[in-house]
Amino acid sequence: MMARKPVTFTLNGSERAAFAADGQNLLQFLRQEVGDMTPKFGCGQGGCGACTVLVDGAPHLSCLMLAEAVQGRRVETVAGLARGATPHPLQEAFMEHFAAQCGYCTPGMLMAAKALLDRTPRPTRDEVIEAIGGNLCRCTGYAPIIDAILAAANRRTPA
Amino acid sequence: MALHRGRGFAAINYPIGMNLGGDPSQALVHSNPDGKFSVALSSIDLGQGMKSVTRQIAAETLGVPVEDVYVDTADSDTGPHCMGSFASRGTHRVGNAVIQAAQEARAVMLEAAAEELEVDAADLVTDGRGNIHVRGAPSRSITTMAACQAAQFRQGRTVSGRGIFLIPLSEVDPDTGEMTPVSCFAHAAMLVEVEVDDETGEVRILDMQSAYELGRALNPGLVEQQLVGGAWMGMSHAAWETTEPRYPDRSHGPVDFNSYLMPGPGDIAPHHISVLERPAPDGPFGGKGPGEMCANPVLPAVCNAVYDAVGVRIDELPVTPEKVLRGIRALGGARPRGRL
Amino acid sequence: MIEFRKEFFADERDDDLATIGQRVRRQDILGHVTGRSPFYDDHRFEGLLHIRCARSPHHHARIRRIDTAAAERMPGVVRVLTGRDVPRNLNTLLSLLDFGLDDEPILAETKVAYRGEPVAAVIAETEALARDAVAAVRVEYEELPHVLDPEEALKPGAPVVCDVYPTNRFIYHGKYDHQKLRYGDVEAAFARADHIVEGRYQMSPIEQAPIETCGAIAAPEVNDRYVCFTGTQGLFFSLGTAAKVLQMPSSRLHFVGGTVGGGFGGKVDSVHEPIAILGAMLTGRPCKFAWDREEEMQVGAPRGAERWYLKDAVARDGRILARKFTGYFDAGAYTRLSSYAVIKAVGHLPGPYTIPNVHADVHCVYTNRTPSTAMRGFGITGVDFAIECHMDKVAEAVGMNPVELRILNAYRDGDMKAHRREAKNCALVECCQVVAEKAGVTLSPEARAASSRTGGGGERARLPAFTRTDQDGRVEGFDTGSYARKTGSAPPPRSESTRHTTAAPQTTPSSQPRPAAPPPRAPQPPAPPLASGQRADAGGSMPPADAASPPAAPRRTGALRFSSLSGFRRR
Amino acid sequence: MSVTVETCATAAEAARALGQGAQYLGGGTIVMRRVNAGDQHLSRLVRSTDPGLRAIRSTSQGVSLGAGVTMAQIMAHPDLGFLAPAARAVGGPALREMATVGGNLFARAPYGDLAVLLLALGAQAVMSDGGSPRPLEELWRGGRSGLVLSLEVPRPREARATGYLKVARVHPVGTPVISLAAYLPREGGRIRGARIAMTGMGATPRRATAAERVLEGAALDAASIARAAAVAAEGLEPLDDALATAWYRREVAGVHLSRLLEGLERG
Repeated sequence: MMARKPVTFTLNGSERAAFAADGQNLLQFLRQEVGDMTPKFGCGQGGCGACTVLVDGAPHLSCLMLAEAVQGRRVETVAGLARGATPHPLQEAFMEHFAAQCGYCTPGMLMAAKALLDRTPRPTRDEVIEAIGGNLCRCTGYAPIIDAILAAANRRTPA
Repeated sequence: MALHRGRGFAAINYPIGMNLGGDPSQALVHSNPDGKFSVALSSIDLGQGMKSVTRQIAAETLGVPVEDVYVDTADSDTGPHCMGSFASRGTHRVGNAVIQAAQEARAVMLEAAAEELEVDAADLVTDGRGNIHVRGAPSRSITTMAACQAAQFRQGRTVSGRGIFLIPLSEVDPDTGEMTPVSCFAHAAMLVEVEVDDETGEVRILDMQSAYELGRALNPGLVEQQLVGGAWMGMSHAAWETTEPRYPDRSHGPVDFNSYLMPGPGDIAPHHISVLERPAPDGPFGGKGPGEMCANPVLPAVCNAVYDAVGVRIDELPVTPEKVLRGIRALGGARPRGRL
Repeated sequence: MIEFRKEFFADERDDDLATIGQRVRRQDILGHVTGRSPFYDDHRFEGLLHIRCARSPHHHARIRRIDTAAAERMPGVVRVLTGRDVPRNLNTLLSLLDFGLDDEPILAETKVAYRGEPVAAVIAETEALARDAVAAVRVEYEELPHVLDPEEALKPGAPVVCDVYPTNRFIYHGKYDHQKLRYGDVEAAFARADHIVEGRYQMSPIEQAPIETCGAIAAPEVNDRYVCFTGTQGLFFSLGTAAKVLQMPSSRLHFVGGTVGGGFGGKVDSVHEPIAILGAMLTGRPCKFAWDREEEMQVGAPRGAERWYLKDAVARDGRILARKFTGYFDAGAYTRLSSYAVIKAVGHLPGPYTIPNVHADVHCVYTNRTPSTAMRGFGITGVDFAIECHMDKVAEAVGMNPVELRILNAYRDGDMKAHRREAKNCALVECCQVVAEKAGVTLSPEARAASSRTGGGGERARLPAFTRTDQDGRVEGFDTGSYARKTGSAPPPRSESTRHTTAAPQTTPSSQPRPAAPPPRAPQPPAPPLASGQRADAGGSMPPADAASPPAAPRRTGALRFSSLSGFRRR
Repeated sequence: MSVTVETCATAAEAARALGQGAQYLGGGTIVMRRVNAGDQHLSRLVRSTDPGLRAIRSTSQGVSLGAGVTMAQIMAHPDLGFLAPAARAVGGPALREMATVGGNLFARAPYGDLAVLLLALGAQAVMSDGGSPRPLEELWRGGRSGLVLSLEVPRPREARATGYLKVARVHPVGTPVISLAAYLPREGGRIRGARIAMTGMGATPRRATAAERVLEGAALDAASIARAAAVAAEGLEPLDDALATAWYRREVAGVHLSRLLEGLERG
């Protein structure tokens, strides 16, 4: 069998350690070894964004990232988006604006949107479009997602 | 270079559900002791909102708040048979099965309430807020919770119901094609405005004006999801998508989303939707099912708009810049029609 | 940007319901935005094994030999499945509805009919190891001539794509090699028309492209049952297919699904469930079988390409007097659901218009490409594209506003439709009027005054005085009715003869010892209908066919009838 | 294939470790996709945590970009405005956090949205095997030895001299049908040292030498732009792929080149 390497990192604020198989990507690592099932597999090619997570605050495609490369780094997934039972303003806006249908692209879409709002609290519509440009949705036609992200930005109390 | 604008129109209808071999779906409804209801289905929610629309249908039929109903799908050990989620059949077929099951459960709930209130069940109505009372006498009432508790703990009744809806098999005459294909039809009309670059053949979809008739809109939010997303898919089919760019040749088939093209968030056009609601006589509360038909008018409307803009007929999908450019070359230049 | 035009048909609705009509949030939305909605692959299993398939690199080839020895020896490889491991290695989806002949192997044994067809399934400890082992599966092929264009496939001498249908056409009702629609007399109308408008339209093959690819996880459950978590669009469709293919009572199968990452028609084919369960049966461990994105796009069944020829007879004033269709559904190598799409399309013709003479010949054609299947708008999207592009040409031919033309010809309540049922609950006129109003398209007073609820019926409700029929495409000897009854009975116990009986349509019985090379098979003209009938019978309860002499079967008669629900009554 | 991954502290060690049959793993956007697909040609992956590979240094004539510098780094850097349009053209925000300068050089055509601008600017690759920096075309001609450590990118004499245009079917993130970059420094109103590059017109980014010749010494005006556009595809081998046929790329290369140049002319 392949060599397995210990990886220590922060997942949604808490220290985690697990073994990664050689060549295992971050998506497989999070889902199979760590047990965070919220990032989704859509293509394994970097083409759909369903696996988007934040690494040190920046969006990354976990299917194209070597698991061991997050050693000592800060990883965020949608599992850590809500504050306890209180949904993140993005989650609230997605629910209100019917911005999800099958819900499979939603975790990646939300993390791409969070990356945007963390850096640009009041984005323009074009900035939102740019921010989710790498995230495919086959159901919604994008309009409700864009509207939800803009609504979340306007609702969000300045951090 | 020149950009040419054109408008194209299309109108369609859409048959709801399938008929081959008969088209059945079943539902089971039962209440907890406290009057909260579960709906068991083996139907599939693949984003269209099956769980949500059947939940509303059950709540409306039972006469309880929608929060008091939860739809569980799909487990073959607990959910009764359903053909599946395709052919725009879900809302219509499963919805009708849920109504039948919920009616049976409601009847038991009202009998239980009648026994508690010592009145005739036929005189009882629900207020949709969790109460059952005598028609015209709101003071003589009992909560659905109390009624269901009484049914289970004092009266020994199961507040439950079974439902099935079947569109029977349609025979097809081999010689004439005579058949009963479906039970009802949804309708749509669409006008698309495009802009065509006569030097590159690139087509931009600028605006969509549509009218969709889909029976009663059981949940306007779910309807909007289907129509907005479906029209996007129609755009996509019209001018982007193909698994075989050289059909019937099999070369250059896309193997990823970089080469399988779909319009991105930067390509979408404003879509102005009007919804018409002509209830289907046999639909759940008149509902039909907008899930599939929403994409269909966009394909021809885009092709007709391209013709209107530059005079090029694209009769082979998708409408690629190359096909448009070749067409313009063949005409010796763009020939705007301006017919709409 | 959505408005609800409640003023239309208000008298047919009571708008005072409590929950119906309310913009209630989705029941599943919290799960979606928290990433907790349980898609099939979100269920974790200890010791999960991964299945990947070795696939044909050829469009069409005879399989001489499948050598899995090297793959089986590789580290982490638990088992390699071939067609011989599949209890009933021949199926067609709609056999659950007694519609059509079993034509598609789960894992190809004697020949492959499209590039990407699976010939072996590797079960390994990890996905990576499964991929490595797949690369080590050695298959000897003898390439055969292939055909990719549906009209080419119908020409004499075209390669036979699927031995079960030797003329490369699905057989309808045991009587014709296409589905007919005959209503009135189009030829007479063409003779007296002011305008004839003709067109050819080609719909492209399209991938459903759900962001969640197709897949299933199966595991041994207590009490000798198997649980299968799946992304199927039809839970009992997949359960029924697995029960048939695995020759297993449905009571031993527990299917869980219902939360699916998009389907659009691409998750009906039940390709993954039987193999995942078979893997769990033969290894005793949980097995996952899923497509990667490349497989989803090129091996997964797309919306099939359709080609339509339309010819209209049009009067000077824009009334369409006759419409003639010739349609070709490119089914790819096997039937899947294409046979039904043709029926659905024919029931839809001539579109939402009242046309007194309609004629259609629609063919379900086999070619050496990935089998096609359902997709959103199945059977309708392609022909609507053709019809509505054609309407635009008709409008131009008669110099009419395209919206007006639709309203003029629109079907109305009470009109007789070409499939001989009365139209009701129509609303095409109103949709056209609303769009015209919104888009500033000027309509004539007549068009503005038109209504779906008036002007229909009467003359328009009458069936044609005369309908021209014909026997073109007549086939003899098919009796899929008997086939239906047979699959309707409890599946026979697994035995060589059973297995080969179901495989009998193949000209090379797999009873021949491997790696014996089958007799070479040059491209042959389509077998005469009688032969095809015999094959259909052989696909029934005949003893194994002998390679040398085709089975001499008693001729059966009687048209195929869609027998309702036989697959379900027994439950 | 099931792979082993070796992590080296320095680029030099990584270069040594590469040896025979190993593949360097940079940002992962190219190689990890191959790993995920079970590419049987991959067995050993070598990566490096050398901070030098992520370094951006301004030099007298231009800038030095470590091969591991990401598109996001370029976009965020105050001195790299002249590269930002091309960096932004690569994938979406998440991909740009991972995709590196070195990787973009070897992205399969028609990719190479940044590489095409680097080619137009005359950037040179500094290799691990020492020796003088190599022109990109030489790198692509093969004979590639060792690891690309960094790129030396000349800073355009005048910002107005560089132009960039990406043509894609999907927006905002799409694979290029063609991407074009032009560097047209002018002396006394005359173009001196014209460099024009395109992706989608060959197996690697290619220079449109015919168009360059037309423009050399000319003033950038409607006439010279038309002449350049007319020969835009001359000597190039347009790709034939799922996005477009070779015919289409050849037909529109000139159209897009003239649009790019008209933009430059307007300034």
